[in-house]
Amino acid sequence: MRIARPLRLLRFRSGGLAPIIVILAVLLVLLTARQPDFLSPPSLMSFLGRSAPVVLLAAGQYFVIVSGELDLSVGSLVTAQVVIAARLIDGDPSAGWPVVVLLLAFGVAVGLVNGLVTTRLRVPSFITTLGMFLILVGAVYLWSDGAPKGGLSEEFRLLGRSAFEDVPALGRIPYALLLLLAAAALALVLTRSDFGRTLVAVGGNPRTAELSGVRVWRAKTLAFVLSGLAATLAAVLIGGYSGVSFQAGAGLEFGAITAAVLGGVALGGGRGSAVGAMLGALTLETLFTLMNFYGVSGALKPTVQGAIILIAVAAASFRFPSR
Amino acid sequence: MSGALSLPARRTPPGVFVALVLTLAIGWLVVTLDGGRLFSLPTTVSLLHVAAGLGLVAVGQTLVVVGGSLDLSVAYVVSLSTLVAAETMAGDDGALLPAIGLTLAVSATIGLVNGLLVTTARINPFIATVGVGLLLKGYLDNGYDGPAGKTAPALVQGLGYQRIGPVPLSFLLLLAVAAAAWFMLARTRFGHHLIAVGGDPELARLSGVRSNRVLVTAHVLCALCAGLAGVYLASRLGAGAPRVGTEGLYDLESIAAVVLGGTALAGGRGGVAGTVGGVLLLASVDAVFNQLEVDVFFKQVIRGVIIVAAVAVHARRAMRKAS
Amino acid sequence: MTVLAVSTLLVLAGCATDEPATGASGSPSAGTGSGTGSGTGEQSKFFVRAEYDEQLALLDAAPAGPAGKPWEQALNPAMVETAKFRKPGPYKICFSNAGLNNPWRQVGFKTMQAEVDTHRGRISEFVHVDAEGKDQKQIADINDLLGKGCHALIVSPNTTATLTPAVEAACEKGLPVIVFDRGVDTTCPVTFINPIGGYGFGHVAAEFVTRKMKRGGKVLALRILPGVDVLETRWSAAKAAFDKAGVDVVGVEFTDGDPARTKKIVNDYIQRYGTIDGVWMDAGAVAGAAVEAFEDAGKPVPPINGEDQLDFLRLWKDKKLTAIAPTYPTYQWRTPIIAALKILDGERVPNPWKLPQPTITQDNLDEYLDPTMPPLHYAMCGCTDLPGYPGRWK
Amino acid sequence: MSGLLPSPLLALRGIGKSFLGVRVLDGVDLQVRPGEVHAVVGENGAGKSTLMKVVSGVHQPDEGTIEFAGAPRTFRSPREAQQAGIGTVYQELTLLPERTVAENVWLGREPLRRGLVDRRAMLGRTAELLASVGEGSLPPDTRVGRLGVAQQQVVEIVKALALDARLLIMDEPTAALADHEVGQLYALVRRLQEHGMGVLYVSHRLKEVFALSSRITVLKDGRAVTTLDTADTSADQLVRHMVGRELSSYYPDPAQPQELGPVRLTVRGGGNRKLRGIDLRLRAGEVLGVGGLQGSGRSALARALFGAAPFSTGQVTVDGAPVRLRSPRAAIRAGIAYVSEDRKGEGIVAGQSVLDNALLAGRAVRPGRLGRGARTARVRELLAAFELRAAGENQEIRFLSGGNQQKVVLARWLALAPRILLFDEPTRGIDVGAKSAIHDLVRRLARDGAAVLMVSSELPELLGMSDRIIVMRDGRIAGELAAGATEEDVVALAVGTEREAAG
Repeated sequence: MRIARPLRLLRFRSGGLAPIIVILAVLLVLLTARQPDFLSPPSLMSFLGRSAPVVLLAAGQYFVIVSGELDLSVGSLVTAQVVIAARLIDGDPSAGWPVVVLLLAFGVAVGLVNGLVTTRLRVPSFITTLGMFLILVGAVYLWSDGAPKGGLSEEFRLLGRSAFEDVPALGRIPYALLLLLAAAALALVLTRSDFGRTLVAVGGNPRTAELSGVRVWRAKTLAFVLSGLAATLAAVLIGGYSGVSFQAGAGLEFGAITAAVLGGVALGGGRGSAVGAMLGALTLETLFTLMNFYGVSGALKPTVQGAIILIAVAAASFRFPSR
Repeated sequence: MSGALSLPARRTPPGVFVALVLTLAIGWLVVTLDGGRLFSLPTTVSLLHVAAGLGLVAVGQTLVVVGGSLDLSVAYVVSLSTLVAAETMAGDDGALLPAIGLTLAVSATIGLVNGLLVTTARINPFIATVGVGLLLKGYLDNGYDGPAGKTAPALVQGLGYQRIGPVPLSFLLLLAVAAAAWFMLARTRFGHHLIAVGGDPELARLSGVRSNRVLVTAHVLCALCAGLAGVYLASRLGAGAPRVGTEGLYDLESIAAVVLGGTALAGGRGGVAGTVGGVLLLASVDAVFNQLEVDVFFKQVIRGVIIVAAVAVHARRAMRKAS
Repeated sequence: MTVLAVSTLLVLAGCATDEPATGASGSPSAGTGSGTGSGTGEQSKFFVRAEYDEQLALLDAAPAGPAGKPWEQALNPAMVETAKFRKPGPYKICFSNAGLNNPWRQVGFKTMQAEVDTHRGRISEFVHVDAEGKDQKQIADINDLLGKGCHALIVSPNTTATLTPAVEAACEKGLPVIVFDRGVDTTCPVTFINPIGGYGFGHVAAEFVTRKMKRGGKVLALRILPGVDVLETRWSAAKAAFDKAGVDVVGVEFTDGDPARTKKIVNDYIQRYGTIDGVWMDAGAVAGAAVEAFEDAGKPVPPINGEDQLDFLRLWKDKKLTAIAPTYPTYQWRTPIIAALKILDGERVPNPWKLPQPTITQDNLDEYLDPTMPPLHYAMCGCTDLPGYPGRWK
Repeated sequence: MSGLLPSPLLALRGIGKSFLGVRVLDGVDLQVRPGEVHAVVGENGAGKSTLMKVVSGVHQPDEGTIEFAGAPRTFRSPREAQQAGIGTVYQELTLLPERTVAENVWLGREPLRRGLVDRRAMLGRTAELLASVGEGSLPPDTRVGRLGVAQQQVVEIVKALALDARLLIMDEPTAALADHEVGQLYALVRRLQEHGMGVLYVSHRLKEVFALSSRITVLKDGRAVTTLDTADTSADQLVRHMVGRELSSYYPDPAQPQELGPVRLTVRGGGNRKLRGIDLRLRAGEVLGVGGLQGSGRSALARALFGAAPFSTGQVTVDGAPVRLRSPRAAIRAGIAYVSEDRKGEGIVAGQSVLDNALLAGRAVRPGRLGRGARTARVRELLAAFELRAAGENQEIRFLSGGNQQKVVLARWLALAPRILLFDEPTRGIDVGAKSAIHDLVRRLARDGAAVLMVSSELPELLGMSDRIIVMRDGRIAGELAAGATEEDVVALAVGTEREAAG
């Protein structure tokens, strides 16, 4: 089975990895055609490093989507986390780690609320997390009345900004990339674990799962918690990469969801893979870079992005008819 | 047979109206204690104007949601419509009707595209409409660097500012459109089929309903409503505004209004009356907080809470009846 | 340069007063698609040559009014009668605000509130309604305020063209209307208050970058988002300047004010062109991110402009950047209150009330750089003498 | 032989259909005459349902011709088939719980007046139709969600009748019905027959087939093996044609007294919204049958014992120790397993692999414990023991036949070695061959010391399998019968002396 699974992902119909790999490959070819040195270790490394947050979010979103739900609050959570971090740290180097722990706790808390409201109060997750989105944004503005206060310490920002310098062959390896790899590995382990498989069942047919002894509410809530944690890590990286700002997380939720769907994760649950979701995110980031290199006018970028997404998803859904 | 013994045959009146009355009552009390007047003429007029804009969009949104779909591109359709209308009119009353016609034609076309993507191309409505939204965003960002065109004065005086007592013409328009939509759902084949498709597309198909055609029509109607909202805003603003739709958060707010009105996000259950109630509720909350000069961000938090709470109540009722 | 400026000033001084309301906006019809230059693309529909020349002239004009209090000064003032608005105090002053959705407006509004506090005796009530950046809400808000028996109405429009009808409606009510920041397409308000404006900002920055940058260098222009008139004018002026100097603008990108996005864009441009020799920005929000992008890429930071936000000023000093910070001063939020009181006293006020728009340069950097204030505070707030400083702004 | 008779209503010639390269139908010929009830029988996966879907326009045949009312036809959609006069009653109920009876009946062809839906006509005609099938008491503006399964079934049929169909396709119409309700259905079908309507009748229940049909076509592996005149055919012959072997005895021997072990499960005064005053004892080694009409509380009892719709009152003990079965999880922990009557909705996760489905419960209840390897191995053994027919353990379960899906569900439970098993209609929609396999399995489990409670609406199964039978009525245990009871005994208890309407 351990060997069978990746094969299956390619062989079986929906949620396969084949389409996203193809798309990503095509984009990379186009990219290198325009910018031959893009795939050279240093630039590739920094590309992967800066893409880490979005990929993390996509992985987190995978767990929520595959369990049949949706998390629209991650973007606002990222913003909230960055702003909170800035205010708590306020340039104090020593505050770094304690604050990170605190952020993780907050991320878990938000995930818990999302999960419990969705599962216990039976509020569609679209609404739950939309509400959470409004609440978080509002609260964070309220708390810092309109402008982020304090600032992040260089120490805190290391994780998102710095790298192991002069590594043989690769040149530099961003810490962000390492964190990403660790998280990705963890996500993979999770998807193959009992929990991971059960979660898919929950998304596929909650009734059956319930009657087989699965605590559906618990599984889904855990999924939201994972998403919250992913958002927190993303926030730490983004804050590190580019500092504090209310824009830090703007629109990331749509990015993450789109990435997951691009990667073959079926909205509605029960199908898809974390790997797919992460590749989807990487694809979107590649597209973004591609447009910079091809000098697509800033204003036209959304159009290109939208077109690519529609075409890709349509193509996928044609090759893999979804029931 | 999950549904066995659930809700009674008679539709229960949407609880949203109860909430609306309570909000207004409490709001009136608080505002009065605060030394203000909630139902002063200007305040009422403002309230109804806010409701009219959102309402037109939300009524359209109701149709797609009842059909089990979703339209997140409405915000951009609204913006585009204001521009098409205002630019075609160019301040000339003669061009009024052609302009409105063109506007509606354009928005209908967008709706058609949405519908086809969702049905024929089998793209999940969330992704499909977000994608189309991006296409439009690009067009707007690229083509417009600010308000353009000039609305025909007749329209401004009429739809924009004309009112009968405290009731603006635009609100009457909303009521008319809502009534039409209600009538459509209750008394036309299309309506019956739409609800069926929302309840179970395959089942509808087996019963000989042309599911795709129905859903496409719903999307066209939704876009038309957004187009109308655009015309109204153009009449209000005296010009076309490329960002008015997104500034107004019409995409998410309309969905919020729909679910506040008790329409199931999953489709197959709900109605326009509730939506209008939901819109009025949101508008009233706005008005009350305006009178109290409550901080916007706090207001946003409250909104988030209200939306989630309201839907939780709906879910609770449904559950109690189901179990 | 100055000669030309002065002469144009003389020519334009007169007609400048006739069309005040078209302040920072201008109407689309007036758009003149002046020649497209290297990579800068089409000229904005909002570019109004007359406006442009006028503002450039004002840059060198000498302000009238109390020294050291730029928020009470005016450039080439043309006074208007306000006797008919004289009323006994205390007053109820109402303010329809476009929004508080960015640090600039936050700092500004705090400044305005502080200004109100200094007149507690004369202002009995100050009503503030926030339109949350929604045109249609602001229209409703204004209409709503008209029913509250305000003695004066201050409006900071969310969008120029679209708010015009509402403001006209307000004027018809007979109460004094004061517009600031963005203008409206009508002359009915008693006065329109704003600093020199976007053209000046954009021009100063572009002119600086062009001058400091190595000949024939590549410039990257970073904009927040399209469709905001204030920002559009800044860019169109910069474009004009760059085109005139034949500067090679390799890219014009929108950052949505998102630092991460900004770093990625700058990063990619550095990689694509090997090096970028100058960075122009229409707002300071992401200046820090842009600078970092160069550092992270191990490149020297080229001549760059920011705004008077402290994080940038700090960066500028610490990293010893070649930089300049044109401003769109937040002290303009004090003026409407002052104007309102003058008008209600029947005193004459300038219309348009053009406030000076200082630029922070290497020479005067230190006097604006207050290390104790938060990073997103605007140095040009003119608020140091107001009650509650600095606590209120922290 | 049928060639001599007047032109057939429906004539299929050489119908062939494949899915993903798998040949599901292969050169099927079949004729239905006006006023004929033509039964189609065959094991699951024989292609019955596919054939019906071809006729009703859901699928289009790859080859062959459909002739209806003398003219060759091609139905590109159910709508076209309906317009031609072919109505269908599907295996699963196809009604919208949120909509009224009338709205469901007329869905897709609502009567119009001046372009608008004519509410009055809709309700009126629905009432007539309901009356014509002896359900006049059922108000047409009731929301279907409030109806019991049997009534929903009636609505299904009325829905098909509303087409003035000339051919009615009934795919397992009695699947959801209790035996006495089946009686009503017979009467209904005969009435249709008299009106010269042709009926294409698919069923696993040979009893019905013999009771209703004039001819029987046997499908096997997508081919029409033969068409027999019901009159001169015996059950054994038919079964032989279907499975290609003689069926010795339908049911395994009941338990001998000495095989009965200690009491595993007791309920005292159990009750909830659907049940009242339930007292029962379940011994190791016995199969306790539960009979009763649809909605009498049969299934409710099983679900209560499994914690899916828990008892709100009363005490339950397992092996003497009091337990609180508040959730399926709790029940499973107490060693109870439950096989639902609704396999599609509650038994499988359609999109997951056979293995994932079989491992579901184990993963949920005993994660980590008895190492994953061992757990998987155990499940593999079971699947092998059941001779599961699948393309591999990684095939998605939705591609399996009903019988094989049921085997996977059983494997899921047996992997947990439960001591108490609750079966709700374990053989619903399962072909004769797999049926007896499952019967044997149930009995074997009992022999191995499990206590089995089996709900069945099929009287022969109930009587044949049970060591003891309790009959439910109105949420109560109406009475208990020892082995050897007759169908009449059961029905008497189920219906009660005073004959109430079903429901």
